[in-house]
Order: sequence, then structure tokens, then C-alpha cells
Amino acid sequence: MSTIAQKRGFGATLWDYMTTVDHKKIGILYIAGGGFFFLLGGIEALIIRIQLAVPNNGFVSAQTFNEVMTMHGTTMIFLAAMPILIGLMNLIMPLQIGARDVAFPFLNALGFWLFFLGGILLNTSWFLGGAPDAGWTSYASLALNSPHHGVDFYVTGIQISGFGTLMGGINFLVTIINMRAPGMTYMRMPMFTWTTFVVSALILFAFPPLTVALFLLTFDRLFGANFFEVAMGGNTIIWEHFFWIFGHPEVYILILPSFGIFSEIFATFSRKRLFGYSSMVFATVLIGFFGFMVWAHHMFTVGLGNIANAIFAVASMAIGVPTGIKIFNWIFTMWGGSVKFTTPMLYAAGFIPSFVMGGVTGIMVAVAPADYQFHDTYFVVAHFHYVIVGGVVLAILAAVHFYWPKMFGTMLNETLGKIEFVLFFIGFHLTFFIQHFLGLMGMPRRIATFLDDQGLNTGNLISSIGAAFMAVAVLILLYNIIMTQVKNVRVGNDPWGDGRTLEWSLPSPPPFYNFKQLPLVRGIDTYWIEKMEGKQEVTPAEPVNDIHMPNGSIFPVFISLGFMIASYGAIFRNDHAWGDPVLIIGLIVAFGSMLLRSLKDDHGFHIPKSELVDKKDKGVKA
Amino acid sequence: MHVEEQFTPKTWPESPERATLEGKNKFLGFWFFLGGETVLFASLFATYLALKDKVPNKDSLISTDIFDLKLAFIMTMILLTSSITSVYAIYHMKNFHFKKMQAWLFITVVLGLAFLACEIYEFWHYTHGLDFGYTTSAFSSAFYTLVGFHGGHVVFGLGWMIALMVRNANRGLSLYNAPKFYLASLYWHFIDVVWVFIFTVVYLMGMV
Amino acid sequence: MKKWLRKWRLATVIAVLALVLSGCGEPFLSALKPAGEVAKQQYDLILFSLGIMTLVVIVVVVLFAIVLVRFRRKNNSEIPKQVEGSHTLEIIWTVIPIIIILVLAVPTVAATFSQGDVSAMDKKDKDGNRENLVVNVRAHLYWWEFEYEDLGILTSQDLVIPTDQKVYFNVESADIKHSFWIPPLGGKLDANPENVNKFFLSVDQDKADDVNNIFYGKCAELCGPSHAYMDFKVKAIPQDEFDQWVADMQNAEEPVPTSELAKKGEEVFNDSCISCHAVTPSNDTPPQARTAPNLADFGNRETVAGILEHNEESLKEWIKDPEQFKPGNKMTGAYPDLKDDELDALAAYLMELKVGNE
Amino acid sequence: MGNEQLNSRDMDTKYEYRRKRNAEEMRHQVISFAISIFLTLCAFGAVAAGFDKWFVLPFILLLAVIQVIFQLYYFMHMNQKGHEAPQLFIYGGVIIGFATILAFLTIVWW
Ligand code: HEA
Ligand code: HEA
Ligand code: HEC
Ligand code: CUA
Ligand SMILES: [Cu+2]
Repeated sequence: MSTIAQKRGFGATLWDYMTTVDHKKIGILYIAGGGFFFLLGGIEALIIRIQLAVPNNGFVSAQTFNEVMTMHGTTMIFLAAMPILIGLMNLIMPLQIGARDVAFPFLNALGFWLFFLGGILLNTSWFLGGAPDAGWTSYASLALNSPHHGVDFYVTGIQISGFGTLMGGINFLVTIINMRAPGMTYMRMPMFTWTTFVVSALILFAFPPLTVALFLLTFDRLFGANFFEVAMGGNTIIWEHFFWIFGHPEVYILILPSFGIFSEIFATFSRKRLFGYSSMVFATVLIGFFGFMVWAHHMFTVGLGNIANAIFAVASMAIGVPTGIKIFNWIFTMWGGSVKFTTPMLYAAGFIPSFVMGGVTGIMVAVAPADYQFHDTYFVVAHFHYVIVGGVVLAILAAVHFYWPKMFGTMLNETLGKIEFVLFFIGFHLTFFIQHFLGLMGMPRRIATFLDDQGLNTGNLISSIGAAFMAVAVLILLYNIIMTQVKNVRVGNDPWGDGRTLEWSLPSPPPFYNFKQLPLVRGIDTYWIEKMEGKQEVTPAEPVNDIHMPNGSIFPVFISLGFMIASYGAIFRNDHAWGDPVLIIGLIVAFGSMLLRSLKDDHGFHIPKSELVDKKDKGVKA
Repeated sequence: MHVEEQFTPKTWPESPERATLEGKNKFLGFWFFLGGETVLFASLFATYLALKDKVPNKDSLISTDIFDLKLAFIMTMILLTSSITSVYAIYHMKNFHFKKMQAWLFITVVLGLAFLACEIYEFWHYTHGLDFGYTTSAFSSAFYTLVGFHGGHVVFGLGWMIALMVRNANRGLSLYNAPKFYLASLYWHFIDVVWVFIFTVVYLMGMV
Repeated sequence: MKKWLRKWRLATVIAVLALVLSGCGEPFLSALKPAGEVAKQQYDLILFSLGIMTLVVIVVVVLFAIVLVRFRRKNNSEIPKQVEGSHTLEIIWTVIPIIIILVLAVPTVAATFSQGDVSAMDKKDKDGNRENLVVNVRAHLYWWEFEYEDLGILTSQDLVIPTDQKVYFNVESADIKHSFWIPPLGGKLDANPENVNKFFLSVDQDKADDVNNIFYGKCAELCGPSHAYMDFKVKAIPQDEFDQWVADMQNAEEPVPTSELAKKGEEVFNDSCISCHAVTPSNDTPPQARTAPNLADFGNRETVAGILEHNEESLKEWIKDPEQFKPGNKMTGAYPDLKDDELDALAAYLMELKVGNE
Repeated sequence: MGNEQLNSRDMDTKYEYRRKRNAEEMRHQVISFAISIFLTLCAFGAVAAGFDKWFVLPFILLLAVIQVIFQLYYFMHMNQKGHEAPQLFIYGGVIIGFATILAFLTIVWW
């Protein structure tokens, strides 16, 4: 296999990325794939906002609106936010713990391809009879009632990309447990690594219920089962429970890595170690644990009974406590620090008030009787965009600026970055703040349009204008990315100058084996410790040795393609005779590739010591 | 310790499945996977319990009408036995007895196939003999899905063990394949654990 | 730039405050204008939690602002002290939120149980009649059916209830999941396909006066393309008027068309429409057979199909092509194409369908 | 471990010791297998004998739980060292699975 990507043709680069098992490249693939879907989801959001800008608008039909709205939520959550975060974990976490790769490089690649092809599968629905239209929650009675194939694409596409996510979760868990560098005890791990760890555990436990739910719905829609057919004895509440047993932890799967990213950024640009590190760890674990015990707060109006509503209401509020611990710890990280407002830091600063506002409305909707009013209105839409956009998206944007040099060895333009931030921040509050009031003024969510004379016009118009601001900000970011890559000004190991953790001790971008010698970790923020002692490099824990690396493989693409083909077969099996054969062929391709892969011995390869020593003389600059 | 290294019974390490980093990783990763599988099966059990005996009308078949204690007992015994035979296989793996390990694995596979045959017979009997098909009622869907998922795991486990046996037939034990044998046997035990709950919750509780 | 930003934010706050003060929403639709006991209690809870949350936000923002002002980097070589944490502080910001949440939890739990208490629903007086009015709400794809089981009355689209008393509801769905919501009267309750949900609402007479006795109700659960149009109206009237209405409905006879045109309309109706639509307010038909709104009191409706103005024009438009107003509705295509004169006749006939006083 | 140059006598004793321990362990496995079979017989017996429902249900569930613990700790070696993380995650799964089942038995009404 290749060593370092040299100047090669497009085909070779493509092949390289299709077969890569390098966690950094896979991370970049995740971020690029997720970024692509973010743009799609963003365009869908803009369509929503255009349609709702004025009453009785006919920009899109009601059916199309439902499809756009569903795909917006589904795309943003499953195909944009989560993959981008997983990409960041892939990219950064092994560097932070001083590992050469993740525990299962092959599975890592497989995870990416499953996600990506699953997402593509889902989006091809637009051209094959219509996209899913039952909301991202796809409640069973409506999903079964949906006449075209959209929901079938939803169940199969999400299922496939869900498998990918699950693999990623297991992979990160094992990596963190088994592959930390010497001296990297659990309580010395950087905060982002800790959140990766907890989030991976959440993924491990939250995705199986979704898997089951999706299977049940698939069987109902495509194979004649009766799980949700009320007339046949089925029960649709089962779906709601499964969806939220998954869905609530899912929102913490999104927010915890974001918290991790902000923890790194606050510490870095305040030049101060994270305040209350151990309570941060504790709070993270606690949020993860509580995350599983509150799902029914999405179902207050379903009629589960007073006892259930009361228990789940109070349990939900309890999550405010560990989250609050984190908020105050961040503020006190900056307190007494030397705070520099770079672009990532601006995003981090913008995050605090925005997220807190979203969090406190979360507590408000957790007040069950009040939620009878809030539920399924724009108040909830406002709540979750405040936490998601004000938390997760700001974190992603911050991380993209923060880690861009580590990924590509060149810095995004800071001035443009600050303009992006200002526009996005204004647009965000403009769009979503007003929605709290719209909801209380009687505007249900998921409506394709609203009638005139209900007092909802002004608010909706303001909200739509805000979305335009966000769009401009995103366009500037795209411009910034292109210009930066064109100029390609190279930077060194620690371009921000304040790096604290191991990833900043490596060249930007790091060599494909990451660490020539595994580092010796001497405390929290190792690199900072070494820098304070006047050293440029981290103390190595071993002499230079041969390095064992895994081989690349094309099988991940084949396996994922197999599942994709099988899905098309399943989706169309009730309309076309070719459905079942294609389903079977797809499964054969997928499982056959797996079998081939496991029959073929793959011991990887070694980078000889001589080559590594050689590098040192030339200086590692890729 | 290298994967390609040649071993004798004496140099064979104590926990061969965890002697290399790859082995350690696989071992841990597989256990985590089983943690996820626990939730998966719990979800299926929950579905089954929620839909147990939920049928469209009074004439529909419910659990007391269909299950057969005898067959469930035979299947249970077969699967439980296959669990101890796979323990024997791992015992010999740890003692670096490749031939004996293969032999016990073979017995395990045969027992697994016997279990599978019973299950296929059972399903065939329900669908053809009793008119209790997958689409008959919510209860039938839940039953076939829960037991069928378990059956699918059995099929996968058998395929895995057979592939391992065939692939390594002429190669003997190494630190490269020892973790694989070990994990296949773990998987098999897990299938057994799930079955313990299936025979209890589905068959036994379906008859009282 | 930062300064400009802050000014801008201030402007937003003022703009928003102005908006709030200009009256939040229309009284017939807004949850911020509670018109009954249930809605009032929920509104108070909202205000209470909002108050606490505003305080929380203020505390955070103040601390945050101090940081932003005081601890900017002034000189590039300064290295601040590396503080590990502070137990005192950490205990403070663990305990205070716990207290806040306990304070919030008490009214939450209390209100959950009081609002969920439907034990009075089945209370009978000594004659064996229910003490309270109970309405069965059945949600259908894009229309609402209201059955007064004890009174033997069936209506659709317009819910008529007496003011100043608790009215109990059995909410269920005839097809897929919907949600029954009248914002000024109280929170929503889902209409599930597999069970009956129960709750109660009430209206204050003086609040009803403010809106000419009409409140807006909505479907709050995505149910398909016409989810946005699944509106209904609530006519909240004093007890005596309500009694009158009940008597009229109970005594309603087969409608007799008065004009030529209406007679012709009746014929057309009996040819094409009667298979789905009933024109008498009795609830003899079994629930499964109620596939279309009952039109008994149609002439007194507030709207046509829940969303259109109530006049002959829109009625004709509706009958001609319901699909353009409610995509995916169950009426489209269920009857032959109608000529213009038939439409006129139908409209005349339907507008005459009024129960009781003329 | 392996690469340390042990002299052959050391290796012999170590090897013997390991063989003995493995055999010992195998004996435990067989015992737990016997217990397993016994518990299964009890469960089937209780149902076949047609005891009262309120006795049989908790009884067979209890037997299943006991049996599974045996399987986990003996057959799946969870009693050996190096299984801390597996335990944590299996129990995590059990807790969440239990919560799910509990919810489905209580708040999925008909
Ligand atoms: C990143 C995603 C994310 C996050 C972090 C959260 C966080 C929280 N969410 Fe949110 N939520 C969503 C995403 C998220 N949510 C989504 C997507 C939906 C809608 C799904 C759909 O229906 O489509 C939703 C819906 C939703 C509902 C259902 C509403 C409804 O449909 O009727 C509820 C109800 O309880 C809720 C509660 C909470 C709570 C209590 C928190 C808490 O975790 C918040 C905790 C944070 C704070 C409280 C702020 C900081 C704390 C302090 C400063 C300390 C002091 C504070 C106090 C003492 C109060 N959320
Ligand atoms: C990660 C999650 C996430 C994110 C980031 C967003 C981001 C946004 N969301 Fe969304 N949203 C959801 C998750 C998310 N949302 C979910 C789960 C739902 C519920 C769905 C349901 O009910 O089922 C929802 C629902 C939802 C609604 C309610 C729909 C309804 O109920 O009818 C609205 C309405 O305003 C909305 C708006 C927006 C806006 C304006 C943004 C903005 O922040 C978007 C900003 C991004 C852009 C503006 C992109 C700009 C792109 C370009 C400029 C294109 C350039 C193009 C090329 C180069 C090709 N969202
Ligand atoms: C499938 C049977 C069906 C037939 C036949 C049918 N309708 Fe309808 N009708 C419906 C349904 C269902 C609705 C509710 C539509 C909605 O609001 O989604 C409805 C609504 C209406 C409404 C509005 C009711 C209200 O309360 O506001 C009117 C008026 C109406 N129909 C008149 C007619 C006339 C006139 C005909 C015959 C020419 C007719 N319908 C034939 C099913 C039918
Ligand atoms: Cu009915 Cu929305
Ligand atoms: Cu939630």
C-alpha cells in the first residue's frame, strides 16, 4: 500500500480515499460527506423558510413541504451533524491519546461507507417517487399511511447508516480503552476524548432500539407484518417509545462531542487548563446516563398517564444540573485566563448564551403540563434549534476553523471567519428567537403553510430573514475554504500557538503513522507541560522502532454497496418482480465481501526503522 | 509477540486470545458488541411482550394454542449441549490442541444445525399446519421476529464457525486465529443466553 | 465590531419586547391569552418557569460578560495561573440548580396530577346521568367529529360547548394519529388510533365574549399533506344557549328544502353525497361508518371544511375541487363531476341545513 | 510473556501448572453445565406440572436469570480478570434493556 500521498492523478487519489483505512483520511471523508449533507439539509431549511415567509404561500406544495421538512430533519441529524462529529472524533481522538490509529481501521472505513451510501440511498428517493414525508420521527401510523416509497427509503437508508455509526462507536470505545499512550491515564485524557468515550457508549446502547424499530417498520411496510397495524392487534406507541429511547440519547450524542470541542477551545484560547476537570468528566458521564432515562418527555401528550409524565418530567429537569456544572466550569476556565478571540473562540463564546437559552427552554418543555401547550409547536422547534444550532452547529463551525490546520496544514482566513461568525450568530437568533413566540401564539410545527389573520405573519417573516443571514454566512465559509486551499500557506505543528494537547505536538497534517515514537504522557495537557518546560517536542516513551500499519482495502465500499443494492430490492419488491432477486443479490454481495475479507489474511505492513530515521533528517513535512 | 510466530504447547501463551494488541482489541470490541446486542434483544423481547396475544379477533391463534413444550425442550437441550461442547473446543484451544479443538467445534456445529432443523420444522409446522403465518396478527409478527432474529444469529454463528474451521484446517493455531475462535465461541454462548430467555419468556410463559 | 454587535443585540431585544407588548397573538388562537382554567394554570406555569429561566440566563450572561470584558489577552506573552478547580464553587453551582429544579418540580408534579384527574368524568347524579358534559372527539384524516354520546348528538368541524364549567373529552382517532389542540383553552391531547385519551377543558364566559364566542382549534400532530388545514372551531356559549342548541339538535327533523333550487340540490345530494354525509345530527350510525363530516347544522357552521370562509362561493369551490384546498382529503374523487347548476343547487341546499330557530 | 527467555525447567513447571488450571476450570464448566441442565429441567417441569401461574411465572424467570449468570460467568469467562470493561457494558446493556422492557409492560397500553 501507499505510504504518503504524493503528487498523483485524480484517479489515484480517489482510489486512495476509497481504500483508505487511515483514521485521518476517514475523518476527512466523514467531514466532507457530512458537510455535503449539511448543505443539502441547509437548502431544505431555506425552502422551509421561504415557504413559511408569508401566509398561504405556494412556493412548494403541501406534500413537497412535508418531504422537504422530513428530509431536513433527517439529513441534518443523521447525515450532517452526527457524521461531522464522528469525523472529528476520528481525526482528533487518536492523536489526543497518542495512538497510531483506531483499534479497527477496517471497520472504521466500513463505518464511513455505510453512512455515506446509506445517506445517498436516502437522498435518491427524491428521484424515485418522492422523499419520506412522515417527519424525522416517522411516527408509525402516519408512516404506514404514506402511500409512496419515501418512508421505505427512510427505513433502509437510516438503517444502513446506523450500522456504520454503531461500528464507529465500538471502535472508539476500544481505541480509548486499549490504545492510550504510556502515561495517558483516564483522568489525563483530554476532554474531547472523554466526550468521545461517553458518546460512543451512548451510540452502543441507543442505536439497537432504533435498529429494531426500523426493522419493525420495514417488515410492516414491505413484508406484511403487523407491528403497527392497529386492526391486526398492532400498537403504534411501540414505535414512539423506540424512537425516543434512541432519539433522546441521540441529542446527547450530538451535544456531548460539541461540549468536548468547546472544552478544548476554551482552555486553549484562555491559556488555562480546563476548570474543574474531574467534575467535567463526572458531568459528562452523568448526562450520558440520565440521557437514557428521560425519553418519554417527548411523549407527554400521548397519554401515558400522570405517574409516567411526572417521573419523566422531573428526571428531564435533572439533566440541567450536570449541564450547568459544565457551563460554569467553562466560564471559570476563561475567568482569570488570557482570552484571545480567534474565530473558534468567537464561536465558543457565542455558544454559551445561545446554548443556555436553548437549555433553559428544554427545562421549560420538561414541565409536563406546560408542555401540553409547547408540544408540537414552534416553541419546541425553537428549543431544539437553540441547542442544536446554538450548540452543535456552532461547535462544528468552531472545530472546522480550529482543526483545519491540523487536517490540511493551512489556516482558514481569520477575518472571513469572524464575518461568518457575526452573520451566522445574528441570523441564528433572528431565525429562532421569534419562533418561541410563534409557538405560543398557536403555530403548530410541521405545517406546510399558515392562514392569514392569525397573527403569525410578522414572526414568520422575521424568522425567514434570519435564515438568509445564515445562508450568507455558510456561503462565505465555502468561499473561505476554497480560497484557503488555493493559497495553501503552510503552517507548523502548533499554528494557534496555544495548543495544549498531543495533537498539536505533531506536524500539520500529521504523518500517516501519527507518532514516530509513542509519546510519554506526563499529565493533563501534556504538550502544554512540555512547552512550559521549554521543550519543543513531547518526551517519547520508546525508541524508534518498526511501525506496524494496516493495509488499505476496497471491501468496505463493496459491502456497503451490497447493502445499498439490497435496499433497492426491498423497497421495490412489492411493485416489481425484480425486487426480491435484487434484494438477495445485494445481500450476497455484502455478506460475500465480508466472507472474502475474513478469509483473506491481512497482517498489514511494517514501516522499517531506517525509513523513519531517514525522515527525521529531512524533517517531516508532508 | 507476533502474529506470525510459531508456537508449541509450552510456549503458547496463557490467554492466546488476548496476547496481541489486535486480539485485545477484538476481544474488547466483541464484548461491547454483545452489550449492544443485549439491548437489541431486550428491545425485541419488549416488543414481543407488548404484543403478546394481541390479535385481530377472538378466533385468532394465541400463544396457548400453538406452542409445543416437547419441541421447545428438545431444542433447549440441543442448544445447551452445544454450549458445553464449544467450551471444550476453547479448552483445547488454550491447551494448543488444534485437532481436538476442531473436533469439538465440529460437534458444536452439528448440534447447531440440529437446532436449526428443529426451528425450521417448528416454523413450517406453524405456518402450514396451524395457519399461523408471519402476517397473521401482531402477535405472530412479534413471535417470528423475536425467534427469527435468534435463528438468524444461529445461522450467522454456524457460518462463522464453519468458515473458521475450513479456513484454518491446514494451518493450526496461531495468535492470528486464536482470537477468532475464541470470539466465535463467545458469540455462540451469547446465542445460548438469549435462548434461555426465549424458552422462558416465549415458550414457557406462553403456556401458563 | 464587537460594540456594534452589542448594540445590535440590544435593538433585537427592544424589537422583541415591543412585539411582546403589542399583544402576543390573537386571543382566539394564542396560548398566551388563556381563556379558561386549564389554560390559565398552564400559562402560569409557563410564566413561572420562564421567570426562573430568565434569572438563570441573566446570571450566566452577567458572568460571561464580565469574562469577556476583563480577561481579554492584553499581552501575548502572559501565562495565567493554571487553576485546577474550586470545590466551593463547584458545590455552589451544583446545589443551586438542584434547588431550582426542586422548586420547579413541585408545581409541575402537582399540576400533572390535577390536570390529569378525570375521575369526575364518570360521576353520575341520582338519575344515573353524568354530572358533566362529555364529548367524544374522533379525529379523521383532516376533519373532526364531535359526539355528545349522552345527548345523542353528532356534529363535525364546529365543537359547541357551554362556558364556565368543566367539559370532559374522550379523544381518539379513526385512522392515524392526530392531536387535539385549542390553544386558548389548554394544552393538547393526542388522538391515538389504539386507545381513548381523556382530559378536560373549560372556558370563562368573559373571555369568550372577547372573541365573539369563537376559538380556533388545530391538529397538532403531523398527519399528512393537509395537516396544516386540519382546523376546527370552538363555539363556547352560555349554558342556556347551549341547552337551546342541544334541544334543537335533538329535535332536528329531516331537512326540508324550501326553494326550488334547494330541492334540486337535495336530489343531487341524495344521488352523490348521502352515501358518506349524513344530514341529521343523530348518532345512530356506528363509528366505523362515519366516513365524512355530518352536515346537519351546516348552515350555521363557522367555516367550510374547517378553513374556508363560510359562504356559497367557497362552498361551491370546495365541492368542485376539494383537492385544491385540502390535498389528500378523503372526499376528492368520491363522487361524479358536477355541473355549475348542480353546484348552485347543492350550495343552496347545504346552506339551508340549519337546525332549530330560523 | 513469551519472549522472555525462560529456562526449560521453568517452562515445564509453568506449563504443567497451566494445564492443571485449565483442567480445573473445565471441571467448573462441566459443573455449571450440569446446573444449567438442572435449572432447565426445573423450569420445564414447573410448567408441565401445571402449577399456579403466580408461582410459575416468577419461578421460571428467576431460574432463567440464575442460569444466565452461570453462563456469563463460567462459559463466557466473565469471572476471569480483564473483564471489567465487558462487565460494565453488559450491565449497562442489561439496565437499559430492563428499562425498555419495563416501559413496554407498563406504559404501552392497549
Ligand atoms: C443537541 C440537542 C438537544 C439538547 C442538548 C437538548 C437538551 C434538553 N432538552 Fe431537548 N430536544 C431536542 C434536542 C436537544 N435537547 C430535539 C431535537 C427535540 C425535538 C425532537 C422532535 O420532536 O423532533 C427536543 C425536544 C425536547 C422535549 C420534548 C418537547 C416536545 O416535543 O414537547 C423536551 C421535554 O422535556 C426536551 C427537554 C430537554 C432538556 C431538559 C434538555 C437539557 O439537557 C438541557 C440542559 C441545559 C440547561 C438547563 C442549560 C444550562 C444549565 C445551567 C445554566 C444551570 C442552571 C439551570 C437550571 C437549574 C435550570 N427537549
Ligand atoms: C442538526 C440539526 C439541524 C440543523 C443544523 C438545523 C438547521 C436549520 N433548521 Fe431545522 N430541523 C431539525 C434539525 C436541524 N435544523 C429537525 C430535527 C427538525 C424537525 C423535523 C421534523 O419535524 O421532522 C427541524 C425542523 C425545522 C423547522 C420546522 C419545520 C416544520 O416544523 O415545519 C424549521 C423552520 O424554520 C427549521 C429551520 C432551520 C434553519 C433555518 C436552519 C439553519 O440553521 C440552516 C443553516 C444552513 C444553511 C442556511 C445552509 C446554507 C446552504 C447554502 C447557502 C447552500 C450552498 C449550496 C451549494 C454550494 C450547493 N428546521
Ligand atoms: C368519501 C365520501 C364522500 C363523498 C361521496 C362526499 N364527501 Fe363531502 N366530505 C367527505 C370528507 C371525508 C370530508 C372532510 C374533508 C376534510 O375536511 O378533510 C368532506 C367534507 C365536505 C364538506 C365540508 C364539511 C364541513 O363540515 O365543513 C362539504 C360541504 C361536503 N363535504 C359536501 C359534499 C357534497 C356536496 C358531496 C356530493 C357532491 C360530497 N360532499 C360527497 C367525504 C365525502
Ligand atoms: Cu391531523 Cu394533523
Ligand atoms: Cu429529549
